[in-house]
Amino acid sequence: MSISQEGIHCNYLNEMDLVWDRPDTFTDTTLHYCPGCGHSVINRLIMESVQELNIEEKTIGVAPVGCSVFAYHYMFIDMQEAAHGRASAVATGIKRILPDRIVFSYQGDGDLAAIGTAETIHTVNRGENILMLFINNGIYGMTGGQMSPTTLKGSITSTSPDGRDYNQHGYPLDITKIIAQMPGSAYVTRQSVDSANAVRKTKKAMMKSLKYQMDGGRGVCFIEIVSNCPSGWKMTPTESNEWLRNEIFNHYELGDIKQLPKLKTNEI
Amino acid sequence: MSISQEGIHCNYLNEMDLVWDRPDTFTDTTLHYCPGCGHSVINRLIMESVQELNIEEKTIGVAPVGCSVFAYHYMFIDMQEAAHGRASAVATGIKRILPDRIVFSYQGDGDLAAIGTAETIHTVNRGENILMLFINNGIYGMTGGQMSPTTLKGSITSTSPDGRDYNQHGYPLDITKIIAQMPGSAYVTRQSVDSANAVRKTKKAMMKSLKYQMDGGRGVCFIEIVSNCPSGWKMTPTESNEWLRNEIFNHYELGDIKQLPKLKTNEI
Amino acid sequence: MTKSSGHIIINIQKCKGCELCIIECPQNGMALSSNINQNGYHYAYLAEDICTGCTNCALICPEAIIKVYRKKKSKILKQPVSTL
Amino acid sequence: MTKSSGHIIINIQKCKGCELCIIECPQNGMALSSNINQNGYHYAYLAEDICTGCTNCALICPEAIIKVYRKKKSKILKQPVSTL
Amino acid sequence: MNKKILMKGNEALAEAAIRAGLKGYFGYPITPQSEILEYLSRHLVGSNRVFLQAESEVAAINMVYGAAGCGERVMTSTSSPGFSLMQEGISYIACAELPCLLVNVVRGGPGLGTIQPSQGDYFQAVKGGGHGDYKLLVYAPNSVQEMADFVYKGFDAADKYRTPVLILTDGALGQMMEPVVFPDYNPDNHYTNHSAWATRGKSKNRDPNVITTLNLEADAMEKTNIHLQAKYKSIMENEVMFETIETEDADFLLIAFGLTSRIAHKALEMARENNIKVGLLRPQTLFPFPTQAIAELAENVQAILTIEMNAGQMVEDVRLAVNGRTPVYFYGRMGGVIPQPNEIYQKIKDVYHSSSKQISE
Amino acid sequence: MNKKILMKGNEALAEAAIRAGLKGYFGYPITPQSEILEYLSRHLVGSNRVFLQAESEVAAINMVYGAAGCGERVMTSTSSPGFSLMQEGISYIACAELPCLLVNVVRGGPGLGTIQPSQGDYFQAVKGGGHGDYKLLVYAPNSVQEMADFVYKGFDAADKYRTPVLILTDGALGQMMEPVVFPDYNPDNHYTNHSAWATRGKSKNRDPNVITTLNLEADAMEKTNIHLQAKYKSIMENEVMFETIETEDADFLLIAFGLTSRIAHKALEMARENNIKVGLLRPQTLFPFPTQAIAELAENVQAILTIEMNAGQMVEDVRLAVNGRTPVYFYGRMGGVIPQPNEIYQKIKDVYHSSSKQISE
Amino acid sequence: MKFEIIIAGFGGQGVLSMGMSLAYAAMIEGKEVSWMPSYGPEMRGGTANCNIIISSKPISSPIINTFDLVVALNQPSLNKFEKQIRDGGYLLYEKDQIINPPTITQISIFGISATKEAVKLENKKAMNMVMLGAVLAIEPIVSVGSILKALEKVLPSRHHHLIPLNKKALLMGQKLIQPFFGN
Amino acid sequence: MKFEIIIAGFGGQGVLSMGMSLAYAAMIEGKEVSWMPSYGPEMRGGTANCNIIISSKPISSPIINTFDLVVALNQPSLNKFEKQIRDGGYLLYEKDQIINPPTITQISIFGISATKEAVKLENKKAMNMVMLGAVLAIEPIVSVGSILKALEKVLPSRHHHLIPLNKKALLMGQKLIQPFFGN
Ligand SMILES: Cc1ncc(C[n+]2csc(CCOP(=O)(O)OP(=O)(O)O)c2C)c(N)n1
Ligand SMILES: Cc1ncc(C[n+]2csc(CCOP(=O)(O)OP(=O)(O)O)c2C)c(N)n1
Ligand code: SF4
Ligand code: SF4
Ligand code: SF4
Ligand code: SF4
Ligand code: SF4
Ligand code: SF4
Ligand SMILES: [Mg+2]
Ligand SMILES: [Mg+2]
Repeated sequence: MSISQEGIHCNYLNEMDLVWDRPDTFTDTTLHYCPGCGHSVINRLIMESVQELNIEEKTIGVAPVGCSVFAYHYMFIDMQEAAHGRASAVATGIKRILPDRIVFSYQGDGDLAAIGTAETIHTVNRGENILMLFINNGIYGMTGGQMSPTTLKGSITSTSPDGRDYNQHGYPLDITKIIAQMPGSAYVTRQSVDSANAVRKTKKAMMKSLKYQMDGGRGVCFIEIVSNCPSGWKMTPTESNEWLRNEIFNHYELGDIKQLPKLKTNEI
Repeated sequence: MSISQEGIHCNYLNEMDLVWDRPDTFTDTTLHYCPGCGHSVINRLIMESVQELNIEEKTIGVAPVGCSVFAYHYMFIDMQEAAHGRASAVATGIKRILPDRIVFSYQGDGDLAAIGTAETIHTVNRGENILMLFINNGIYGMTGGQMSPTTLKGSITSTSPDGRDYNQHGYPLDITKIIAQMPGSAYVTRQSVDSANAVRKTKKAMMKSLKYQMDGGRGVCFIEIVSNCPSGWKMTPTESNEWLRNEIFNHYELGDIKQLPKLKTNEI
Repeated sequence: MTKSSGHIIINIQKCKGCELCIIECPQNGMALSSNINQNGYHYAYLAEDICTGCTNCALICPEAIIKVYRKKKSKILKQPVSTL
Repeated sequence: MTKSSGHIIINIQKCKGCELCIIECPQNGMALSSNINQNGYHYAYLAEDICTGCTNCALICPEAIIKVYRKKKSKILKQPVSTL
Repeated sequence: MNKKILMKGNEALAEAAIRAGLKGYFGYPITPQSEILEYLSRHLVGSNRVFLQAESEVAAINMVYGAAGCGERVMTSTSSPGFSLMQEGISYIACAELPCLLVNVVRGGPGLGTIQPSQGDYFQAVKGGGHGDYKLLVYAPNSVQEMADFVYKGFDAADKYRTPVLILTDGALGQMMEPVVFPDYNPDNHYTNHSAWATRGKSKNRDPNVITTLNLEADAMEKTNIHLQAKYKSIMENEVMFETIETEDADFLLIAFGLTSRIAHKALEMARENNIKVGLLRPQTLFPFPTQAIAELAENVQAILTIEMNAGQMVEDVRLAVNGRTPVYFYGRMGGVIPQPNEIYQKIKDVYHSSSKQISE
Repeated sequence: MNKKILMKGNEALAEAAIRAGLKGYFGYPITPQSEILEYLSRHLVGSNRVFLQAESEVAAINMVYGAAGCGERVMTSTSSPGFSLMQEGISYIACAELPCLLVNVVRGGPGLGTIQPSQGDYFQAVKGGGHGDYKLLVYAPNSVQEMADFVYKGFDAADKYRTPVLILTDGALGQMMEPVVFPDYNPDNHYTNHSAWATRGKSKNRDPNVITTLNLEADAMEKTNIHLQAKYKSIMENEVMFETIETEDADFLLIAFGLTSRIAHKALEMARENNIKVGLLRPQTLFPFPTQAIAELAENVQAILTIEMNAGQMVEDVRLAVNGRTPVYFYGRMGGVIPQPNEIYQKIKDVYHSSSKQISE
Repeated sequence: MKFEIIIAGFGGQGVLSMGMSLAYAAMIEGKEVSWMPSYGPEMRGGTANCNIIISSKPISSPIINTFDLVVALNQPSLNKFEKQIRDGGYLLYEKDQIINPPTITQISIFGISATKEAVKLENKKAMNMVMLGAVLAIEPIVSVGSILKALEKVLPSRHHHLIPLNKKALLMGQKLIQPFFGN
Repeated sequence: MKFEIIIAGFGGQGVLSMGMSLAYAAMIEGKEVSWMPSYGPEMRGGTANCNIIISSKPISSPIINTFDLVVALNQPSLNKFEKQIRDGGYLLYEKDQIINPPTITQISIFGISATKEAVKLENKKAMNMVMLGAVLAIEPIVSVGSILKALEKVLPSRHHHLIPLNKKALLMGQKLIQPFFGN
């Protein structure tokens, strides 16, 4: 019964170059993420970057609970699963013990900007030499779509049934801006993965950050990726990406917020 | 044996006005603070302000553990003693339940800027209608002089025996600056109590903040008071105040950081 | 039998039918099948022979299940190819 | 017997001898006693009859134990006096 | 008569809290209890009622501290990892004697574990948990109906003893729907005026009220502890609740609480059908524990089998109650697995035969 | 012979940790254990050794998780309220089977309490604490010498069983100075190569190592639990440590741990002088508990008196061990108060007379 | 009398409310009921299920591993639950969502095109009611009337105007089963 | 033999190191010792104390409430501890720090001006060693020689050059006690 292809067929594949394929460091396991979820893309991008830089053997990833809790099923490297909110503390423990390894954390907005706020701020304040990936989908995806600190005004979630209201729930927390102004951050950027071009830019930011860490650069590299949650937002994947472009990016503007300092030893 | 006075004596006291005396809301109990400690002055100032505004009966204070843990012995108002770091969460609980009461928290730098960082950021982010007093003496006074997040570079403490070093310990955390940039804060100022004039200014800031809250103003009023810890710093009180002026204020510049918004209903 | 300069192969059993590739294809060459795969998802496929091998669809595909081929011979690249 | 326009009274048994008032007196009128109080602290006192009642010493005193008097009659103020 | 409604355990609990006069809820999402938050975010509205999603469980429990210190009915709810994070705050609340309702919808641990139902937090709820000597009054419902009923009981007891009360339940009871009837309950008739000690602003005719847990002098701190222990003693004397099923003629006793007790009940039926005279005792309060009742039953049964969804926790309290009077056996499943009636029945048969052998030997 | 040095308990513990090959310390100040931090901030220096003052106890325990996951010898220390905050992290560490050393220098609780010595965290250490079924291997020193000795034992056991080990001590033992001798110990001879499971970077010839505590499927999570329980069983079989004093001819048995055992010892001397044949059993490990030894002694004594600085916690484990064989009494002081030898002696006399009356009746 | 059933499918297919309607109807008819959803990270992957127990006696465990009837609305659900049907039990599935039809024996199997029927009723969402009608045709656990009463409770009042449509769907479902018995 | 002593005063008066020197010396002489400081928020208020137990047998409780000897270096310490001296015990205090001298009986009382003597030695900080000399004159628990050996351990090596000065202070303290026994 197994259908293998539909549509255009090509007999000349051997005359063509394979110019894109799933990276080896990204396992064959079927991703558990919902259809169209940005997590999948970001999971892959960090593995692509690790592989291109040839650091699979020295990279340790940390993912806490959140939709990406199973990231270690897909990332073919050593990984630690952290308690909710504590990924950056766990990453600190690893990096301090093994300073020549490359360490990254992978955290959601509930994780990094709510329960883990203290760990986030202090990891940055200490200037730990790690990469922090911040997947901001403005919602608690894992637990079924509750309001998060980054949820925008008016958004209806399962715990803000009448929409987020500044008086009751407070303001969308711009943790990335806070991090950018702290001396412990080396590089702070806000990216997305809602289009192929955005994907390219995000990967570039990851490559830059990892290289910086490989070269012994000091301080946290921080990449926020403003992403979607089709299930939590109750939208189709396509709608969710449009919503990102039409609403969310107006509030969370994309682009570099703090430029990577040039390393004296080694220009990246 | 009891000596009662020494030096100049005055027979005409009845022809004079008593122009300054200990406020009634500030109990007669001998303060447990070390000689010359700024906590004593700040404890008194907030009680002076409460008394002048005639809000003793509707003010509830929250002080967590830290040298000021006994503040409730001196402040003749209803008070709650909070767990380390959680004063602003406790204050939130109170203010939300009793929105017409005047609520303030009184927190040290270890409390507000280390263990309580998440609570601090989110209390401000929610724009709770409270006054937060932040007594920044750059050290853990209560526990015997350990390094705090606000300790300056090079400072020797009992856990930074070779002085604070950015590589190992990170940077002095400017939490007040962070708070000022958040929309949930209404008024943010940095003051001190190292001179009579500074004391006057600090009190003015307290009065302003309390009036704003009385008038239903929205958002956190945040007063950092850069203060001394003669014992922890291993200095005389006089030396400690000079150290403040010569070293600390250069890093933590005094003055208003965010102006109080004018209330539409009622000009303060 | 393709005449165009590029081609893609989708592991359709793993497709979740999110349609992001379809939106992202600058050639508008892709479409969603009316059939479903073993997981019950309608899957994407290359519907028109106009692929240029631009990799957009592969980059956006959350499931990382699109292989992209390009005709013009380039020097052999190690896998995976940098997208920088 | 004071001739000056102000005067202070210190609750010396509660003084901790921190000397902050002494530093803060614009008239340089205060000094630290060579005697100690019941808690073993050398205490501050008004040493010279030049007090103006400026309240500086009272404001800085951590123990809040300095009463300040001023000669020039003012309207009666409720306690405590605003320092604004 | 009040209507039967089909409701989720979590929602029935939340609805009961509202009907019991809940003034403030502070909590944080976690499966399998998020419906409590979600329900209250929709329905705990109106003047002077507060629903607040905190930034963490640590913040939530400390908001409860502040709010309970104002003398109003307040609560939080969470599941296992979140309950661990609350332990410091709970120790503070118990020491400061603040009435409030806590809910732990337990899931399989340790660590992140599963989100499936478990009773692995019994010890944490009943013995350890936070630092120092304190107790929570712990109710263990076994149906959606009791998820609601124990909320009323809980608030009333919290008020009466000025103590935090815990409802220890599990993911299955929280998630499942069953019919529930809400009793008539007018919170005004249960109102306890806490203004004598609560911090609501110091009125002219009294000294300040202070909520604190600090006593630097050990002697004073011991007094606080003696006071707390006396309170716990009075709770032990007055608040024990349990249910017995067919214990009159039983020569074999099952003991189980919460969800497990329902499965044990089924096993009991299977055993009775096969002429094994099994009875069931179900503690409805875990602290205070029905020690006396168990001690008495222990005199008349050949053996006791305790069934839990953990590695054996309540069984220690059973053994302490039995104090050697009769053998106590244990059967448990862990990590989110729910024992099946036939497993328990099998275990009953095993133990029954070996224990009657023992006795005849 | 190694030199006798006069040292604080906290400092002796810290020094022993360094000599045991400590690679990383993560902690937060709190009285009465801050000397551990302070000592290590001065002495845990040099390449590949990390001293880090964390922003909180929650951060500290999670840094320990990360660092222990790299397979190195790491530790944290705190006192009661801080230990409560660590409970979630400890549950994770136990579940992920990460070897590490935890230290709780207990003070009087609950809440903020006092900073005076206490044993009020026994339950938290031995039973409850965090969520789910897990155990810590718990050592209870009673002298500055043991504060050092148990660090070596602790690290070795942590490595051997891949489990978190707790030293449960108190403010008095932490603060006091006594002579201490550091044994010869070369960490290299004790080195356990953890690279088979630790996350140190995936070498070519193996699959990734993953540190996790998650198992969404209840069946898988139960397997994790069964594995943990088997480990705890093996610990119970192999690691029990206790000391007995004059138990051979005793017809009255004292049981006490830590600081209390020293005071009980003094009371024992007073009783012996007055011809009451008292013996003392001191558990040096609290989990595993010397159940067997107590059960055996219980056969031969008229009564047992348990002494603790709490409201009665270890006494439950004593009762479980005794299982009704002989009466078990309890004497405790709370909130930071240390019982005096003569109080205990008085209690011995009271119980002794009433229990010998009982027996003669 | 005791009937244990599981309904499983994608998140958007109305799995949970289908189960709820059934449970509510049984409660209205005076039976003991319990309804237990799969819970937790059900969002990811998009699958959902719930089991319902309907009994004349109090219900012990609300979580069950074998069923009298499995309703599978997609392929993964069918794969997962088909083996948990008791001998003599039933499997009902949405035909057009399934490419690998069931292979097990010892049970009765019903495949129907409920979605297509719902589309005919001009409301694709009514698919779950078509399936529920089919359930009642297989085993008349409750009456259609009770389901309609239950819908008044389960549906928010802004959707009450859809009840007539749902009734049609229920009847349609019942009809789709008739041919199986006709054989 | 067992001797229990508490030393109490302001933070800066060298209370803790005085006790430590005594304890170390006793250990050197082969005795069992324990030293226990007041701990915790001792900073605030500026008072500090430590108790030392010296015994020929193992020491049970390191925390004690009654003492053979109280050394009070300021008024609050004297007020706090004078009542905890055993009958027949001793009270030693720094005379110039005390305005309300002790009133209790049943014990022997020694007030000396140790600070003044230390000032004469041109090191005010040596006051604690003057007091320690006095202690040894009251009860020769350990020898001055052992104290000097102990100081080599207790003092950081950069302060070892002060040992001769400390020796002078110790001897001075012993001398100050002589008149009391002369009576
Ligand atoms: C201590 C604790 N509290 C709560 C939870 C429940 N929980 C799991 S993930 C999560 C938040 C998920 O949101 P986010 O971090 O934004 O990740 P996303 O799923 O959106 O990617 C929560 C609250 C938990 N596992 N542990
Ligand atoms: C959970 C917890 N951790 C640690 C402590 C110990 N502790 C008490 S106060 C304090 C910090 C004091 O510093 P700060 O907040 O700056 O106040 P200060 O004493 O300097 O005024 C600490 C760490 C505690 N009581 N509770
Ligand atoms: S719930 Fe949201 S964030 Fe989580 S996998 Fe689904 S779409 Fe992604
Ligand atoms: S320790 Fe420092 S902050 Fe605390 S009371 Fe003394 S001087 Fe003030
Ligand atoms: S490679 Fe480019 S052109 Fe070809 S199908 Fe994909 S997106 Fe379209
Ligand atoms: S992007 Fe991938 S998963 Fe989505 S429709 Fe295209 S091929 Fe399928
Ligand atoms: S009131 Fe002013 S002038 Fe008078 S003593 Fe005080 S500071 Fe000096
Ligand atoms: S400021 Fe106050 S405490 Fe300090 S010396 Fe002057 S009077 Fe005394
Ligand atoms: Mg999110
Ligand atoms: Mg401070």
